[in-house]
Amino acid sequence: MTNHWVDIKNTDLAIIMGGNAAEAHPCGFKWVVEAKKERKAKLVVVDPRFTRSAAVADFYAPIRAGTDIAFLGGVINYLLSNDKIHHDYVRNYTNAPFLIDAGFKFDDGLFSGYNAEKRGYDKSTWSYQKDKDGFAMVDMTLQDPNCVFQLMKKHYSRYTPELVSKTTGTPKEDFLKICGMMAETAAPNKTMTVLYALGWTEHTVGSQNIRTMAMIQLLLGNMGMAGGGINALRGHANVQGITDMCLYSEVLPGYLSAPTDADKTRDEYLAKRTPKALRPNQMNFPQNFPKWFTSLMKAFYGNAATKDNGFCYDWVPKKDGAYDAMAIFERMHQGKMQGFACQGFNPLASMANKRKIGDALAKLKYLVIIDPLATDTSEFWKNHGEFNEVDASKVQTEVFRLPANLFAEESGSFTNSGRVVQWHWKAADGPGESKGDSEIMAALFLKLKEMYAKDGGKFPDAILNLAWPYRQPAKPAPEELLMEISGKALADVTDPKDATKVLVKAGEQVPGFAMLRDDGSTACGNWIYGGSWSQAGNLTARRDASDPSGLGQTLNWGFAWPANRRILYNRASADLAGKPWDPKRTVMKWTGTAWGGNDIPDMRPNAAPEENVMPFIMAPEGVARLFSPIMADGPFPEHYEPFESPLDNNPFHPGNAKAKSNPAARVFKSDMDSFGTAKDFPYVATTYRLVEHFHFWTKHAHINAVLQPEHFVEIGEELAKEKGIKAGDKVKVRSNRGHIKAVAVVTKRLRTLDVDGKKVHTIGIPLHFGFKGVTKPGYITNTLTPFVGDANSQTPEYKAFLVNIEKA
Amino acid sequence: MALQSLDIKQRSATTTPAPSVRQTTEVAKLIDVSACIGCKACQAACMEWNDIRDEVGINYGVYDNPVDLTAKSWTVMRFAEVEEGGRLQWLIRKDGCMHCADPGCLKACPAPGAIVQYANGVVDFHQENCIGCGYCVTGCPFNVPRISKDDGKAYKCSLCSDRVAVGQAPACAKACPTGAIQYGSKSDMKDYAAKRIGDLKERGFAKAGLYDPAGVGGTHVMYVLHHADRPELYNGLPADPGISPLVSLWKGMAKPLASLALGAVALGSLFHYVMKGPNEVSKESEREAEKEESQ
Amino acid sequence: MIRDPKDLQRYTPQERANHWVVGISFILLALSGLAFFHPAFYPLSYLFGGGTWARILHPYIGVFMAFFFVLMFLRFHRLNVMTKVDREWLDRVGEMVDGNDHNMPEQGKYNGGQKAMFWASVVCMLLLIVSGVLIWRAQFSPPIGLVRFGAVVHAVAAVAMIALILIHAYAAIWVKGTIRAMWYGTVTRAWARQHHRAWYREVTGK
Amino acid sequence: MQVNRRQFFKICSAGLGGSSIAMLGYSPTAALAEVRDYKLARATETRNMCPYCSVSCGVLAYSIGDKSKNAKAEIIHIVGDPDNPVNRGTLCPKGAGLLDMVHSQNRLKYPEVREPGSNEWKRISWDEAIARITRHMKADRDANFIEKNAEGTTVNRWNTFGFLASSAAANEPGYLTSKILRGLGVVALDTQARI
Repeated sequence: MTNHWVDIKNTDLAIIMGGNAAEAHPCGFKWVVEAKKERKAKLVVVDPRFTRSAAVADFYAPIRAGTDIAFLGGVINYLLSNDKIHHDYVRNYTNAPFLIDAGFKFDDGLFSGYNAEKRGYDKSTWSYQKDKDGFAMVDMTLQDPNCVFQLMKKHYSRYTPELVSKTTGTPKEDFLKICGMMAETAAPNKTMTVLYALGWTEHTVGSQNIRTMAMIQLLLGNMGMAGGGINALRGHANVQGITDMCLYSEVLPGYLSAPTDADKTRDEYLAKRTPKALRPNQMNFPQNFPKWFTSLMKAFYGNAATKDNGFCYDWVPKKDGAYDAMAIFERMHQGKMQGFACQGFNPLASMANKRKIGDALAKLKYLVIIDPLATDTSEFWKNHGEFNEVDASKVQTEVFRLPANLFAEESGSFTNSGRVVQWHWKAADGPGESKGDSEIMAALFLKLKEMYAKDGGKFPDAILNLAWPYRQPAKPAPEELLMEISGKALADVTDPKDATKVLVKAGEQVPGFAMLRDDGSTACGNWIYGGSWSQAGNLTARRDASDPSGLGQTLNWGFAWPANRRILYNRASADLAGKPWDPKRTVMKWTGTAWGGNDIPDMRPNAAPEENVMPFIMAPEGVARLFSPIMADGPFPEHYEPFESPLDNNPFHPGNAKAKSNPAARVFKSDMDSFGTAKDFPYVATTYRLVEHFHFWTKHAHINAVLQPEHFVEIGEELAKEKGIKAGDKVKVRSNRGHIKAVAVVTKRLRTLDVDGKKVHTIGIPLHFGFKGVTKPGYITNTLTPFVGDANSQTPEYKAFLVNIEKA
Repeated sequence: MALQSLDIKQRSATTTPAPSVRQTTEVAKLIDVSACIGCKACQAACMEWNDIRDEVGINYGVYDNPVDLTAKSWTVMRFAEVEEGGRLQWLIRKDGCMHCADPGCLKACPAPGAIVQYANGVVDFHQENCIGCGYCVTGCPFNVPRISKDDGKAYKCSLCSDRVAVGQAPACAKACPTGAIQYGSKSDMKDYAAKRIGDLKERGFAKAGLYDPAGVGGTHVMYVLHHADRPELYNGLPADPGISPLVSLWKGMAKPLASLALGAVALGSLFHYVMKGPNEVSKESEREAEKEESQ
Repeated sequence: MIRDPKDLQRYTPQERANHWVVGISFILLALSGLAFFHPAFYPLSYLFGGGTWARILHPYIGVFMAFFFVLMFLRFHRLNVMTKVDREWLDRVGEMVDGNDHNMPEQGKYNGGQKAMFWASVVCMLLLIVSGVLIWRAQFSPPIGLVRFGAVVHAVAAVAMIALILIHAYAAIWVKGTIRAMWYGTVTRAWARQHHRAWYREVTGK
Repeated sequence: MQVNRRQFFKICSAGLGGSSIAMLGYSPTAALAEVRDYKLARATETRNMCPYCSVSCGVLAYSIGDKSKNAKAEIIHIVGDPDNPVNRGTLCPKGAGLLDMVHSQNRLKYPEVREPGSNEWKRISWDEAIARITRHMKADRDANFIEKNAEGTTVNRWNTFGFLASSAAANEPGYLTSKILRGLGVVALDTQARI
């Protein structure tokens, strides 16, 4: 979330699309209801299903799963052709005036530089024209045909309401009504908030779905504003924190891009990741990358990380390719993995194509499950009748199951979707012999360390020298760990302008990431959490809910990263002169000497407006990108069909088969055969959560099992009639990857859509059920889903695929 | 421990008035159906707080689960899909005890103290006094009480009388994530409802209104409805509920009249005996009989 | 026990047993039923071990009684067919109540009043059984409207029945020499001659 | 006559008489109207967070006992924290049912192993579990660790062991997991954030 949960109450219009906030995040959704009650705000829901969010919406429009870019591209076209944009904002705070390389082209669904063999783009033409100083060239009149604004206008001129309606199945008048409602928030003192979740990410165009809406928000001038922003409503309680800690292959804690084989030396590595400003006077905050990375190495390796050994740069494993979850299972399926551990993760149920996952796990030598619950994955080898048809005697994987504690049995901090880090305290011991995650990881590590110390082995250095300063080595305390994450000075940190002035004394916790240094004098486990445990103590444990601004900022409750900032890009809430666009909802303003207001400025505090330091400080441009050169599948989002589409071609590019689905999406060769066609599988399926359950956890909790006891699928009345299915019947749903059986819920809430002259039925399939749990034993929904991922994030396409249905 | 933690207004099967000199604030729960997303947090909170766990059922082809109130599910969400003018509305109503001012259950209950109405408006069942006859079910205009198969006693929403007694909101109201359940004094709830109804009218629901049916003397669980003119749209919420005339007859006039009638018969017999004397076999008859026998 | 050989046999041992089974059941039912009917009678439930036991036992006793009542009905219904003489007797019931039975028409084994009592109890019993089933929550759950109707019918029929039985019992007390018929099975010839002359003639041939 | 009258009283009035005795004081219990005791009155309150979605609602966990040495805390109630600015005491059905997650019958209570080809779990000690797992890991790592790639670049990676990390874990174990895995050279690392 660029903003935060409570801030939603400040909005004038809430759009829920690509998500179902009422159902997946009811307690956050309350702030939408609050905005409706207190601000007379409107709520609009666009979804393939009439969801629980839609139940309390002012307006609902149906959409075919996987066509959000067509819809939103149409909105962009509407805003531009009706001149409903926030001009000053667009001109000054986005890259609309930036001039793009003349070689940039878009031709029938493909951007310039496409390589069909590699399923990817050479992005060299997707770049700014630069002047002699290396700065990007701009045309502030926005008239140059090569400026982003004109290119964007041209790109989206194809997204006419007719074509949008034909592609999405959304009735044209519904589409236009929503365009009109959104357009109203182009007024400087009106904001719209966008609440999305996995309904946008879980597509082969997932990242671009979000980008399209981000562009709309920029055109309307809603970023950085109270009640605005683009808000990812994330899945797990601490998915934000774990993302920040970067438990994934391509980044190190604090989103520091991890080294690859191409980054032979530390210098090369740092040079590539330390950009130069693209416009004069910009903060270009990533220029601090070396400080963050060096401080991380000091936290990881302590005294072993020295200037002489490049702060252990070579100890950091280098990637030779993709190692995301899909890639890991593809490797496992190919027999390239020996061992695997799942910590509070149930991939058999939650990854796409369950059969492939089960087959892959069976090829492992050893599997370690660290979980509070008996997960489906932990019993992938066990025959559970029709729900998991395997022969245990043929599965040679050695499986360990280690009991972990739950939230109530440990102290520690969680980071919510609004980036607010909050501490919690242990209430009781876990059952039996269960242990905390830190303790389990420490036990594994210390045993390995002992073995390497005694017996030697491959490259023991990083293991033997991993900093382990914990008072009880077997039980690193959460307090010690958060202090390490937040960072401390190892030597006196002095003012760069005055070396005699000590800013932080050796041994003290740093007050924030600004104090981090690249000379080894600071250690910080995660720069964005810098200052969360300062000399003042554990700021995540603060519980002062006072809210003098009335905006819900509660700056003394917990700690929001970065720097306790609650609304990102908040400098953009004021005009060039520093005057708030909406004085009634002041987030940030220039007081004459400094930035002040009701948040921590996302700006150098003393950057006077005349210095022209632009609000998007994490971009070397200083402004937000309507044209993004870094996306894998195009600088402007384009509509592509889901990999399994009910249509024969992409209505936007009917003549180009290559542009039917995302030409840069992640597909493994071995999975090409696993896709089905509309001939055999005529219905669009989409998977989702229900409010009564949380993933595959609450099926183990009695109360939740009572509230939603059995697997079901939802179908519209028209399809039900065609198929002779009545509510309560058992039905069989098949995709090209397998089948499930479940109870049919027949509903008016799933409409048959008119798409490109074709009737398209949608089948909704909740995901929460499985063969382990207190709920009625059931199939795993992801038996059906395709193993194909987004071009940028590699997130699988759970939200749009093809199935067939019959009475079981 | 005090004999009672809340002032009592009425007790079942009790003919004398309860101590009623003290005036306590009437409380109410307001269910703003227009803000309800049917998430069932209220159901979960109710089970959790009241230490009841219903059986894990099955899916009946609807979202409603459990599909009806039970002795272990004191509240359930009822979902109704209503299509009007081409636009779909998903009307979701939290069903459960309405805590009527004139409670049919209490009226019907034959067991003294099994059903109590507190002065704050809460109608509570006391299972230790309940004999399990089910008359409360018969008496309820909203079909709410349920007899447990485990212990044969009647159960229903207590408005969390244990929480209310210490000044807390009922568990469902506390949990409700969208604020669709509000709790407070009945007059505050009516004010709040008026505000919500105003908002709904502005949003095009011309018939929005408060459901506080006079037929049962008003309720301490009220609804804000978008279509107050047609409460039956909300999964059969009765438009004009009241205690059934049959129940009123049975537990009203019938009781004294029948008791009197029986008393009259008994006393009538007694006085008849006293006044007319026994009907003995006459001497004549005895003689005649003897005579005839000897013939 | 030696009885007067001159006495007339009015009831067989089986008939007497059947009567008392029904009679005792009825008393238990009346006591427990009244406990639910009016708070003033609630303490009657303590005779059964408390309200819950009274609630549990009442319907089972009801079923038990219903069974034996049916037997009794089968035994006696032919004897209770109304005749012209019975109706004449009923027309003059006022005189009878007033203690003046001299002008009453000759009666068979049962007089018109007894027959009316018989049929009234049959009707009441039928209503009680059907309505009792309707309101037996522990076993049945018919539509709520029927339950409510059943509750009223059960209450009304029960009150009527209790009243009938009170009258029945009182009549037995009032008419001296009657109760022994149900204890010993016999009545004196004089009693039979006075109250049931036709029957008397029939059995004695006089 | 005498006998008959006595019988009448016995049958018709004895019952009523008996119940009069009951009415006069044989009444077994006074029918009290007492609400249930407020069950949290003496419970211990601990501030915690809901582990489900990313709203991260504040919760209060109530446990029996006062955390004294001889009292074993058992959580009896979990409810929204009214002070938390986001949820303000509310909870969704998942959060409101947290107690049943904590006490789920499917909680794991001790380490177990399923031997290759076996059809059942076998309880083992923590020591055995850690020893057996790390033996596998070390053998795997020593056999498959890549110090330098074909071009001679130091890469120090171990890509035959993969790890999916929990988004339900707190930041601290998350960070520690990240630190340990990078130290071991693990690159096949992902989290629920991806999906």
